[in-house]
Amino acid sequence: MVSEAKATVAKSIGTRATDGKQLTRGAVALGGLAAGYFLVVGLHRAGVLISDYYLQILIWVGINTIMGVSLNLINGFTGQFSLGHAGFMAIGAYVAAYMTKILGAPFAPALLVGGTAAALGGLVVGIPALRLAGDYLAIATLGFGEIIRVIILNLDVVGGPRGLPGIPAHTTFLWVYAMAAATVVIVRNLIWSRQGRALVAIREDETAAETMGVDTTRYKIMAFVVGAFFAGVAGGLYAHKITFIDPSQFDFMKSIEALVIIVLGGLGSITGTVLAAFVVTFLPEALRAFADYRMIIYSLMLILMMLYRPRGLMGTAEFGFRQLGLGDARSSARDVGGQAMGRNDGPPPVLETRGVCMDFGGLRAVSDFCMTLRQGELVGLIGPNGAGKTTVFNVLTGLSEATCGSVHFMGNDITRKRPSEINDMGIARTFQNIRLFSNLTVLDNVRIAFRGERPYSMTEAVLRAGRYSSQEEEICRKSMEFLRLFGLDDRASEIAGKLPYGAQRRLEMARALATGPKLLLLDEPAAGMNPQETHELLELIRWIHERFDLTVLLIEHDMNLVMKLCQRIIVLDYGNTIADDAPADIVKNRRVIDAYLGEEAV
Amino acid sequence: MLLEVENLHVHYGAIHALKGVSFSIDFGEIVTLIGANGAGKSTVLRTISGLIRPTDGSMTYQTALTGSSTGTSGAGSTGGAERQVNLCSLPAHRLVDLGISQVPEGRRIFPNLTVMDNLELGAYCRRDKAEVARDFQMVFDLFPRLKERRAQAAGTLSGGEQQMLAMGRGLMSRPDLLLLDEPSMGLAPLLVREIFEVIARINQSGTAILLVEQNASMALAVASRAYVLETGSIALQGSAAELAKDPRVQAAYLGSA
Amino acid sequence: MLRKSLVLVVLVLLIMSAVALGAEEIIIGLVTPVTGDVATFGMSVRNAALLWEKQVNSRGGIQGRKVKILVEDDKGTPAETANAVSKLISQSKVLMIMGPVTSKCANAGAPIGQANKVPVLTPTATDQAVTAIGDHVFRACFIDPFQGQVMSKFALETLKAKTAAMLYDIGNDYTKGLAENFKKFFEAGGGKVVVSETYGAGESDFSAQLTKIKKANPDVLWLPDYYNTVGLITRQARQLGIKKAVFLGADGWDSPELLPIAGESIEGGFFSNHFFAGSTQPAVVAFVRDYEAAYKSEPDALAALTWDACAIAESALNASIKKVGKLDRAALRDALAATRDAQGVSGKMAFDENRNPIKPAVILEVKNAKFAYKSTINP
Amino acid sequence: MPGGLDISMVVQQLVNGLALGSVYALIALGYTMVYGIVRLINFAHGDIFMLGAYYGYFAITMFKIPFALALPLAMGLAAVTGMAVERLAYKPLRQAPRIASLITAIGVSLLLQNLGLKFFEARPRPYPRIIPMVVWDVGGVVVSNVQLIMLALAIALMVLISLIVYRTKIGKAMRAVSFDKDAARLMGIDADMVIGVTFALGSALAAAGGMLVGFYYNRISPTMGAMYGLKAFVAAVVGGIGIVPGAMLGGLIMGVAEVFVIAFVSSMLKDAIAFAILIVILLFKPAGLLGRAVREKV
Repeated sequence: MVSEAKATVAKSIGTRATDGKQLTRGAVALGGLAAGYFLVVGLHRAGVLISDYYLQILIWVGINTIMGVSLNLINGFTGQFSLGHAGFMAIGAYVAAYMTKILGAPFAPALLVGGTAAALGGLVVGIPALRLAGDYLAIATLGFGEIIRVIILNLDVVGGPRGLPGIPAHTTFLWVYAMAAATVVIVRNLIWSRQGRALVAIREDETAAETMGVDTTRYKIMAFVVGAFFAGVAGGLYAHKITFIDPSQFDFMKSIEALVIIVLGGLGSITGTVLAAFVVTFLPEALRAFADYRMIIYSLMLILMMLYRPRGLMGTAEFGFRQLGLGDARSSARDVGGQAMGRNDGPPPVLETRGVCMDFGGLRAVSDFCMTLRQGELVGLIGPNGAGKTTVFNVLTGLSEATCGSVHFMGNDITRKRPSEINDMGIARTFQNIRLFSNLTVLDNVRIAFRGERPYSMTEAVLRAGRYSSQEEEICRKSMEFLRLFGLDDRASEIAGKLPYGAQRRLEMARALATGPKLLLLDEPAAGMNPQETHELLELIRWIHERFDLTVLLIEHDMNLVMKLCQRIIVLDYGNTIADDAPADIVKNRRVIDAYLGEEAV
Repeated sequence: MLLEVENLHVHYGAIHALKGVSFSIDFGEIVTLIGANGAGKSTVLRTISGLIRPTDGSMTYQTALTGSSTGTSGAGSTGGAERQVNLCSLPAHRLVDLGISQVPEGRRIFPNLTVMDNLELGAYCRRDKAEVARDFQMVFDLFPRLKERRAQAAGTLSGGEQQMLAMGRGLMSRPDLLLLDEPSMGLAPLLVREIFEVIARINQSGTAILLVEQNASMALAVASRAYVLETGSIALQGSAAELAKDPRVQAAYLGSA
Repeated sequence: MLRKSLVLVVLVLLIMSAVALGAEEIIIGLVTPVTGDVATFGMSVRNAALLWEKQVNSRGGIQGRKVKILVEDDKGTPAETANAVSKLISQSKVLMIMGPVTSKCANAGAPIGQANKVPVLTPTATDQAVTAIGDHVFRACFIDPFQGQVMSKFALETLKAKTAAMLYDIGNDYTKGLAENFKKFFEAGGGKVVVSETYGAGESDFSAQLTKIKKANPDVLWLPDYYNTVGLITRQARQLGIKKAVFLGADGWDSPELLPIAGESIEGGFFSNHFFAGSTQPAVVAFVRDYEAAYKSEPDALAALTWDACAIAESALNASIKKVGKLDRAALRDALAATRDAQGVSGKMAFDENRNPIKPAVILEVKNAKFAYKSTINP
Repeated sequence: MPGGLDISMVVQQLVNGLALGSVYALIALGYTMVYGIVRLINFAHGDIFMLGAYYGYFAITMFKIPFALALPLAMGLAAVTGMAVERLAYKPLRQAPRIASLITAIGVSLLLQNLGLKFFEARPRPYPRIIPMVVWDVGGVVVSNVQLIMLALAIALMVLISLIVYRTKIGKAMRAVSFDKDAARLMGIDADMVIGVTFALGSALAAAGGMLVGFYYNRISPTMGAMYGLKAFVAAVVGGIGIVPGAMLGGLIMGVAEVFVIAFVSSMLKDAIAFAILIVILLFKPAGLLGRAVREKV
């Protein structure tokens, strides 16, 4: 334990040190980039090693890098399985080529407009992503890619199936190199920001992300739009290199090629993507000597690479999400409380449900549920398995929409609101079967939930400018304070999924509190805990209830805990409220004994 | 001994999950394994049933040569018609034939299949149709509620009913040794008692049970012997009654400190 | 021991340099798909080109110089074509490029040749845009309008057709170009295209389109695709009861595989082609005989066009080496442009000012499960 | 030329669509079975379909085996191929992220296609005539015996597969493995064996489809699998992937929709409209027509 803590401190110091040297680091990176460029161009000019042929391959590598990195943003980081990336590339290629060839526009604006047009396509394609997931989304995006291709096939202004020849050859190595570098930097900056954490949260657990206040709709569309933009730019570069485009160049296999690049590189690894772009582009060329057998060998090597490196060449190696400083150890926890504290001037009822019912395919899970929670109350919700307790939580947090009735929170009707909006208004929850972002660090789990006032914008994130640094530091510091309150600060850089069970439960509560709620819903927090842990939990809940001035609603089977903790207990059975009373009266209630407690418990 | 586990080591990648665990179960016994979350209880069960490969150690299992269908009647008999099997080298699906059945943590029923289908899958390895029909009756006697819901998709059952189904399914292979992983997890107090009553009844018919349980007080009440697992090794062992009185156990697992 | 091997090495080096000094090899890059969807076409092109290489070298080469053909695969995709062409030019330093095979690939590959001032001679890319790329790009085949014109004229004048239907691959530049040009000339000549239907690459069910065509009951059905698809269409057309329409097609039909795939459904169809394999002209007889001997199958249109391209290249190489006495890309380009009567299987060929060949077309008929000569149309 | 819709044309197009759809359905069945059990989009399935067609071709032309024997032989060989592919390329990745096996599936697809191009030759081959084609003209609607055979065979195989999946012990094991591999193992089910059997069944169906396509259209080529594979895959998703009758329904819908778009809208927009239908169906029924959206338990 002690050594772990030391290691974390060491890491935090290390990262802080690099943080301080950010400027120098940026300069070194820039210098490296420039050196790489001059090396390649110098060798090419001198005719050593790099002939026109190899320079051309390097250009394809650069274009494929842009394709891969931009798809990785959608697929690897946001977890949205897209098979339509070639469609975006096609839009960018055609729009840019049309501008330069037919309208005579200069290259730079043409690329920009091409990228923007593709981004618009991303907006359209992003919409099904709001309803579909996994393989079904993959098919829908595949369909969009094909539709785009068929539309171009029928557009005679750009040559239809015959294609568009004679596009000016504007694309140089410098253009591709610069755009690829820009893509990598922008996507990297985006990923390591507030917005990037939201994207990764969606990948890890969409439902949990939504209840932590991440507007999943907005962020998914953002991922598609940004990803599509860069694919469009790649398309523009491609068109002005090959000088002839036709719809068949942007078919399904092109999307597959981009997918192969990111999987081979490692989903969620930018450096891996760059490496894989190089391998995938260069390999078929290197195999030219085998003539007819070339593609046979290529496909065999692809299979073997996946068999031996199923997580890709790099895995998710470059990412730890722990590049930022860990905050000041001495700052008082009181600030956090103050920040998260709700205003105390509202009228006593915090939450009110009126006649809520919920049907699942003819089965009434909850019926006529009426409940009023007053400011500062600590209420238990108990009942047999299948009584509808979790369903009530889902309705309150917007994950399920009530079949009838309404829910009011702080005087506002929240019945039809989205989970992220409800969270924004001040309701946070935990889950029965812990739903952490289990592949991310403990610190990141809390950071995702954190939202300051006037958060920095995406532009600021990408440019690392404006409020970015100060806010990131702030988020980090406050997150660490939260972790400290829950005794997790010395595990901040561990992967959440590897924490012991009790610590995961605590982390989930820390994460919920980090969103700054006024009402906290806890779903079986003591499940799977032994008596000692349960006892500690009891103290913890009491403490945060006091500390953050919260109203708490709690589902729990451990009667010991419920009786000691709650001021009032509501009992559900088969969707009906059968009792709502003080603990002492509940245990004497006949209906509760018959349905839930059993004789001996009394 | 029905099952003798010696010096079991399990690694998950770099994590050393079990560090030389040894314990045994005799015919017809209920043995319970208690311990904190993450101590490795489920890992022990999953290793016995073959879902995880141990990196070291041995697991010796005594089986009646006549096959598992006579398992229950063979309980306690240590006649010559037995052989020893080392479980370490067997894949998971071969264990059912040997008379070992596991009811996994979190129930793991097949949600889209009906209750009947789930139970039939429990008897997947058996060919004695008449006996299987008798065992359906036995399961329905133990859990009358399953009979009412036999044609329903298992996923629509409540948590308690799903636990019953998982146990019923585990019994359908007529095991000599039943491995129960956290059967009371997430259940209402009324149901927890019901489940433990059933565990006792199953044992009365001769089936040996290895019970991994969070609810230590209930587990110690029903078991004859117990082991306490702490961070991958056995910390304490003894008869259940003794351990229930042990101050260390009381402090850490019974909440009566 | 050591000395012996040293002597050997020196000897080998001497011989090699002697050969190299004696006469620089003529290195020609051949860009053709030998993998991928259209490998079947690429194989024919490669076969014919390598046959020519062997024959020309056994004749003692061109002006005493051996010909060496370096084959690079383009997989039928433009990006791979660009790589193949670029590699041949900057790595292998070829004198000229033969290929690419499809118009798409030619459109992507030829600009690189043009930019590096390397002559590019495509045997088979019919899209008009290809030779418009620049003065270093030549072709050995007809352009789309020519065959469309030839066959529409044949339909109007010989068959006295009034109405026509067409069915073509929307994703393929070759078939689309032919379809558009047929329509243009057929309607200019007073006919009417009553139905125009399309399909996609790789498809094999055309019943929906043919049902519509059957309803329109045209005099002729224009099927400007390759044999492997045309055979399926004619078969399904007859099955669906399209009886009246005469099937018309272009050089894509020319393959020994057409008849087994189409069966008797194609009987009575006509198509334009570069040559007639049953012709008694010595050039044709020799080509067909040698090709069959080498590859155990009859040459198709792609092989024939490649043979024509090789003949053009040979005559231009001869002329340019004679003129400047060395291998020179600029001289070769000029000689190509000045080609007058190169003798290929399609007869004597010359280039017009757009570097497209001027050569006659033959019209063949499918008769008694064989191709039969119908007529020759001069440009 | 009579204007507007006429009934015989609509009926004729329906017949055309059903014939095409039954080919999609046969391939989609295999897709759906494999997906159902290992949640893998088996991109190589279309290429197994191609191999099946060639197995049948060589059996009939080179070894002079009669069709009635060649069909089961090709199906058997394809089954072995499918199992081998599973064992070598997918099984080692069972614990790896799902997308890794997706990439190997793409790799296997490329491999089989390129092997085909090399060793079966790139040229398309005419398929041997097995049964004489008989064409009936029923009131202006043309139906051939081969169309009827295709539809009948597709339905028969679907019924057979349904019986296997829903009525037999191995079928129950398949469903158990598809829900929860570890739990199935605890029931004594050899999950690897069951997965192998599923691949074998799916591949055998694809081979039957391949031979029928060769027989009906009289042409096979090494690249024929790509287009059919993609369409059949879409069909399986439309019907609800993992559901046996869904594959049949999806296949027929795809076939009929394609034909009707050609007949009454535009053949140019055929694929665009087919995919648009797909997207619309998915937006309203996110798990396909017969699929039940699984509510995530929170």
